[in-house]
Amino acid sequence: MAEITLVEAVSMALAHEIAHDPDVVILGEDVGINGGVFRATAGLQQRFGDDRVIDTPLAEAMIAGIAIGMATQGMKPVAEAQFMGFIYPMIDQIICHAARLRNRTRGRMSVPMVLRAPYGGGIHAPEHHSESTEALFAHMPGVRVVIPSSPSRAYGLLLAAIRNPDPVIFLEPKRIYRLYKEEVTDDGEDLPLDMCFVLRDGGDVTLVTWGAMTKETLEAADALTEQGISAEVIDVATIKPLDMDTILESVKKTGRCVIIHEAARTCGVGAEIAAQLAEKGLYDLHAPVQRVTGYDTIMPLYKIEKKYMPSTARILKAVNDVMEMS
Amino acid sequence: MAEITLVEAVSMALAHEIAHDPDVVILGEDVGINGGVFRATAGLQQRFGDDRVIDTPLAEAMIAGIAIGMATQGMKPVAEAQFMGFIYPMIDQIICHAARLRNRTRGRMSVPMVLRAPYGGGIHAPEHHSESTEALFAHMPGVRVVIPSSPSRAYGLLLAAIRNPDPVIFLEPKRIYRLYKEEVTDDGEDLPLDMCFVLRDGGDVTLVTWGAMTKETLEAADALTEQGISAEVIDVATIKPLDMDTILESVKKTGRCVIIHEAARTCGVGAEIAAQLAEKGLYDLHAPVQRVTGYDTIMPLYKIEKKYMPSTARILKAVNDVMEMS
Amino acid sequence: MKTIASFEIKYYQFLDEHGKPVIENMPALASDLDQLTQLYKTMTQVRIFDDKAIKLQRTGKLGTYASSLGHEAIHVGMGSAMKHEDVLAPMYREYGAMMCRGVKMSEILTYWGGNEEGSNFSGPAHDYPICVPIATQCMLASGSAMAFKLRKQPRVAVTIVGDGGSSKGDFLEALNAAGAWQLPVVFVIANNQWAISVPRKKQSGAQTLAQKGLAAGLPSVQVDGNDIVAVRWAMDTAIKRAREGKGASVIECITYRLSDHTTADDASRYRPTDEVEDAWKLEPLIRLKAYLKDQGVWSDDQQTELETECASAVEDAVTEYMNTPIPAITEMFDHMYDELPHDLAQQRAFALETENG
Amino acid sequence: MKTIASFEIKYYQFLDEHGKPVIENMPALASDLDQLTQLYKTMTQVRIFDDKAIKLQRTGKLGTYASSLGHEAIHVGMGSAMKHEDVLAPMYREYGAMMCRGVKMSEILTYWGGNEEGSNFSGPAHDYPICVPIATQCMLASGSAMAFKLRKQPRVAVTIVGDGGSSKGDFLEALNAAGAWQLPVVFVIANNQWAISVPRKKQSGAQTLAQKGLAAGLPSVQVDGNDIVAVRWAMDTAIKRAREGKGASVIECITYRLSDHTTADDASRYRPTDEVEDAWKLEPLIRLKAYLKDQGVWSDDQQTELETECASAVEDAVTEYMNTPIPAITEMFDHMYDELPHDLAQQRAFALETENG
Ligand SMILES: Cc1ncc(C[n+]2csc(CCOP(=O)(O)OP(=O)(O)O)c2C)c(N)n1
Ligand SMILES: Cc1ncc(C[n+]2csc(CCOP(=O)(O)OP(=O)(O)O)c2C)c(N)n1
Ligand SMILES: [Mg+2]
Ligand SMILES: [Mg+2]
Repeated sequence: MAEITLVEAVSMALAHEIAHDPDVVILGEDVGINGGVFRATAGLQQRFGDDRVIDTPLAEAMIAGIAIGMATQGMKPVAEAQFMGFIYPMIDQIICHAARLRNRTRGRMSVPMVLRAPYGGGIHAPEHHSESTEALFAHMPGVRVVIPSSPSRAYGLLLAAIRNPDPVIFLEPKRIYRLYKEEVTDDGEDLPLDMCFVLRDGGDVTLVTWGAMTKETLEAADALTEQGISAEVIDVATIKPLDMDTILESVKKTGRCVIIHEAARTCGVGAEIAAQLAEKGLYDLHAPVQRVTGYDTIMPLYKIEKKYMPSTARILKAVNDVMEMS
Repeated sequence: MAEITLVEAVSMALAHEIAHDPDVVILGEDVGINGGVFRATAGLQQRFGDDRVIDTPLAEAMIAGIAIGMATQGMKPVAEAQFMGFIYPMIDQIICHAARLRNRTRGRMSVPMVLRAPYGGGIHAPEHHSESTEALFAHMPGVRVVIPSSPSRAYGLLLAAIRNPDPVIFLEPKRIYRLYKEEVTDDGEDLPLDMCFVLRDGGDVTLVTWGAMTKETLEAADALTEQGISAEVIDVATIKPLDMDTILESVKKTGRCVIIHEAARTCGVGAEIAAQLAEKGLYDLHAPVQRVTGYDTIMPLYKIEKKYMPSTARILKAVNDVMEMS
Repeated sequence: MKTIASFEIKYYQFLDEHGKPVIENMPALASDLDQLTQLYKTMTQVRIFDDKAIKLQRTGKLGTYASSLGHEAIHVGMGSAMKHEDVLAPMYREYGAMMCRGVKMSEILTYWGGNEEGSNFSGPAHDYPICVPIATQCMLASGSAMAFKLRKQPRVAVTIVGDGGSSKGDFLEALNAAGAWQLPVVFVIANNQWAISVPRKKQSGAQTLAQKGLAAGLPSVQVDGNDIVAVRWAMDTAIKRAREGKGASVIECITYRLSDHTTADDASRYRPTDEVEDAWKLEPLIRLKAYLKDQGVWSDDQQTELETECASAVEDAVTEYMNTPIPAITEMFDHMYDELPHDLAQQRAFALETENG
Repeated sequence: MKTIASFEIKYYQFLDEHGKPVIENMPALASDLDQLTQLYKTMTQVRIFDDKAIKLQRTGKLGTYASSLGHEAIHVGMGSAMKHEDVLAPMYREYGAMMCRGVKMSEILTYWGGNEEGSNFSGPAHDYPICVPIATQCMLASGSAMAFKLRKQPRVAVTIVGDGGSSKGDFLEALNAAGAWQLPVVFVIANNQWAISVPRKKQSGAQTLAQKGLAAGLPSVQVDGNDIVAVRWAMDTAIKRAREGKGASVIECITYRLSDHTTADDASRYRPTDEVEDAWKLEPLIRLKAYLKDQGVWSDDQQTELETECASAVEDAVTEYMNTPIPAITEMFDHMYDELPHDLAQQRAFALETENG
């Protein structure tokens, strides 16, 4: 039992699976001796060899394609996009093959791969290093999309992702990679890939979020407690498939819902959640749904990136708005 | 004044602009002597020369990149993805450069390009030829997304797209390329790029759709008239930016909304519309919003592709459902 | 100034258009008349199949179909050079290769008949199905080869792109990966001079397409793709090299797309008929038959008999195809994931409920 | 079997590491001592700027920064060979090139200081800003060149990728486009041996990176990227060729990334210090200074004076940078589109309203 950060939990899960399953292989740019630009694969090549932890040439489409090729031949590659901003050349291979080969062959082939990428802003990184485009993947039939928000969930969800026989896009909220430590046992226990996590129970309003925004959302929940408002906080965690039942149940209880995400607003995952509330939870809603999101702009360079990101204050404002309405 | 089909209206707009603006250039696979696989550029190379209508090597990322390069140097390229299923290698250049160069340079550079692609299913085409992934583009800050649904709107919207100083993704509903003819005057009049079209007025329910699904939606509206239900039909047309005002106004009147699209359901553009209804139209809604959409599956090969597509019957069922609820 | 690297692209042809040997020291295959006869039979089978498929399409019994007419030496050359445990990553018209691998003609028809079941075929379970997005299959081949290399299996991946596909980043990145990791993969370029309406010379300023392999440090050759002896010689050499752990190769096969691009295309719009007529003189069956006749192992009677046999096999395939049941609506959902997620399960139930209006 | 194409990659060096001419017939630039002195001054300016930028980063006054240390001959060689009307499509560390084009040091700092205003620079309005996604800029260069060609303008696009970037499809597709259309573009490969922690030999099985140009049928050479005479010679040749309508070229410049990849990187984790020490012996300033001294046009006094001048110019740039106002929140919205769409206008209003909590 060790106190570890989220990024260390990622490493721990990778090490666990690579040690226990000879089919698991890690590949990506700088994942080897350098241990990844965020140290997520630190020490793994040294420990498991360079045929298990493989530095690739610089070509993202190729990384995805090679991983899919390996996966269809029975291996379980865990590929890395160095930043989510560099994941786009992989989309073609993901849509055309990772997401389709099982269906295309009526189950004869499958693509048990994971594509990991650090995502999100707020770390003063250069352009293209702050993307939150999980919604693009959530719209792709045939993949799963998972975003952990704590060390223990990172560990359990990543294990599940690697073990899952279908392609999983595993997005790591790099802003909270080292935010805090948590005790995580390296027991090989995975977590379900189709369930939200209720991080805090509450009766007045439901706050739905994922990834690094859990930080501001929990902070907002704390502040609300002081105002006498009891907020239920849900970490969606498995963006696709989406566990709407848990969210609907919560809204049934609270009658109010604020959805928080860092991604651009239009057609973000928040839209899908709000849409399902309008479809299945309409009669439970006592107030309009609110989304607190990034703007439909390019994440600014770091001087004002903070102004792009949904803040605790913006969450509080939205909650106060919905509390006033009825 | 000629009666022309939607695809002919596309050709007419292209010809008009190429004749009137020396900066306009068409490029893509088979757009030249072959006139495009759907004949959208038929005769244009013969008429305007092969330095205005340019066959490219087979490389979609390159087509996008070349177009962006040309656009930033002041030309107005109209690039074609032969089918939307082959647009994905272009996404990286679209996100990284087309959508960003203006903002990145604080307006010093701009990317006045159009990316045309035939989209949608229902024509018994091979795999990857039936995609409806407009939502991916709707989530990208910095681009516009436009989908015409009639010959005259195709003409006016395409002119506007070419003239617009920012990148426009122009998706053509190929299932209705030749569905019917309409009188379209080649008068060079463009249409606004931020407005829905109300195709039919009605007071009982609002049907929101775009592209080829306008066909089934209008059919449903006809059938509803016979049932004594008066449906307002809105063609969104400009997916991004979305003209929510028109939709909200309609729902204020009708109290009911059914959104119809061919794309996969989860995180489709329908989600954004439903979400905004949950945010801004909640108190107007007399019944839950309903989405009639493609499934979160791969569009099947043609033997059963019809079963994937939202049918008039499915639209009617959804409308009847919301009419029953209150 | 010094020269630090030099390269040559060599061209190989063994049987000329009349089936005459062009050199004295012919490859071993030229004297293995049993095998050559067998290859000829397969090529003929493919040709007769192809002809039938086009007729089925014209009469509304098949969807859009991509003909393999003229490519038989390349496809059969590729497929016949492989072992069962090797992997084929085809594009969309390599029926000859697929048939060598055990895919049934009825399965190919089922695929083009708009039914995914056609890709759940009788060929090796590890072979890739038909791939529509150009050149993306090259990545799958390099990825498979990576798996073989890591597992130290003496297996080889074989893939193919067209002259058009050779312009695409996927092909070029896959080559680079194969070179960087010395992967057991063979890249065949079927240069049939056209990518739909775009002629070879517009695809690239490269004198040969073979030289694309040089960018990745791969041995690269050009062969007469209408000469199966040349195709097989190059394939055998490249596969051996790959199997021995010496890495990847590129083989550009020169041929001609004798048909329209697909049944949805009308090539007369963009290419001169005399070019097509000239190309017919070079096509691969004529010369192989002439060679076999010259060698005294083939006769007109045998030809007639073969054609009858092939036609009857095709008829059986058509019957089987026509009897293939239309997929149930549930098929759309049931192969999306190993385990159907709850949201999709709801959609499946809804689809079943509403499928008839 | 016949040879149908043959290629050579030649290597050019004119000044050795000690600044001694390696051949007798040196390029004209070697005797243009005024210009060489000017180039040396610019290279020195870049080096001193670079050093300061890293210090600013270390003291929290600048964000992540990508050093150009060791690349000065390539960058200044590129930039100085271009005309104003040409177009530069850089990657992210070509300050030497950008400065030759008129971009101010303060603007480069503003960019790395997290402010887009740095890309609204004093260089030509048609030049591209810094490009982070590897190799994507190559497409922009080919696209610009396409515009020049269509408009029959005698203008040239110049772009650069690293050894890492040369593996990427974007680069390879851009080369192919340039070859297919014979575009006026020059592709420079800055082979500095490392792509972050991935060494050159893992990027590709190709003996040289120059030969990637062969895949596109382009004239391709390798030069000593620490020898500005060689870089300029190759650039001048390639630009002339392009300007005359003869098409594109590839120039691989061999150098070494003397610094960490960026200030966010720690290269000691993955590469041996003696390799770096060896590379220092080859760096581009030493040899050019030695040559100028040998030619009697440079002295230690001039060196001291130059360093003082450069340092003071850098100080001015830093002051200007530090005084650059922080962008208003509205800047985030106002350059997204030519005309702010209504939905974004609402978001803008909301952002203004809520920006302070
Ligand atoms: C990525 C992609 N772009 C476009 C297409 C449409 N398309 C199908 S085949 C083809 C031409 C292919 O030419 P080539 O690679 O030479 O192969 P051939 O058909 O001649 O065998 C095109 C453009 C596609 N299938 N995939
Ligand atoms: C498409 C893409 N993938 C990954 C990265 C992250 N990254 C930044 S620089 C770099 C290495 C580049 O190496 P090279 O091309 O040799 O250029 P150098 O930095 O050595 O000048 C990587 C992987 C990126 N910026 N873009
Ligand atoms: Mg071809
Ligand atoms: Mg490098």
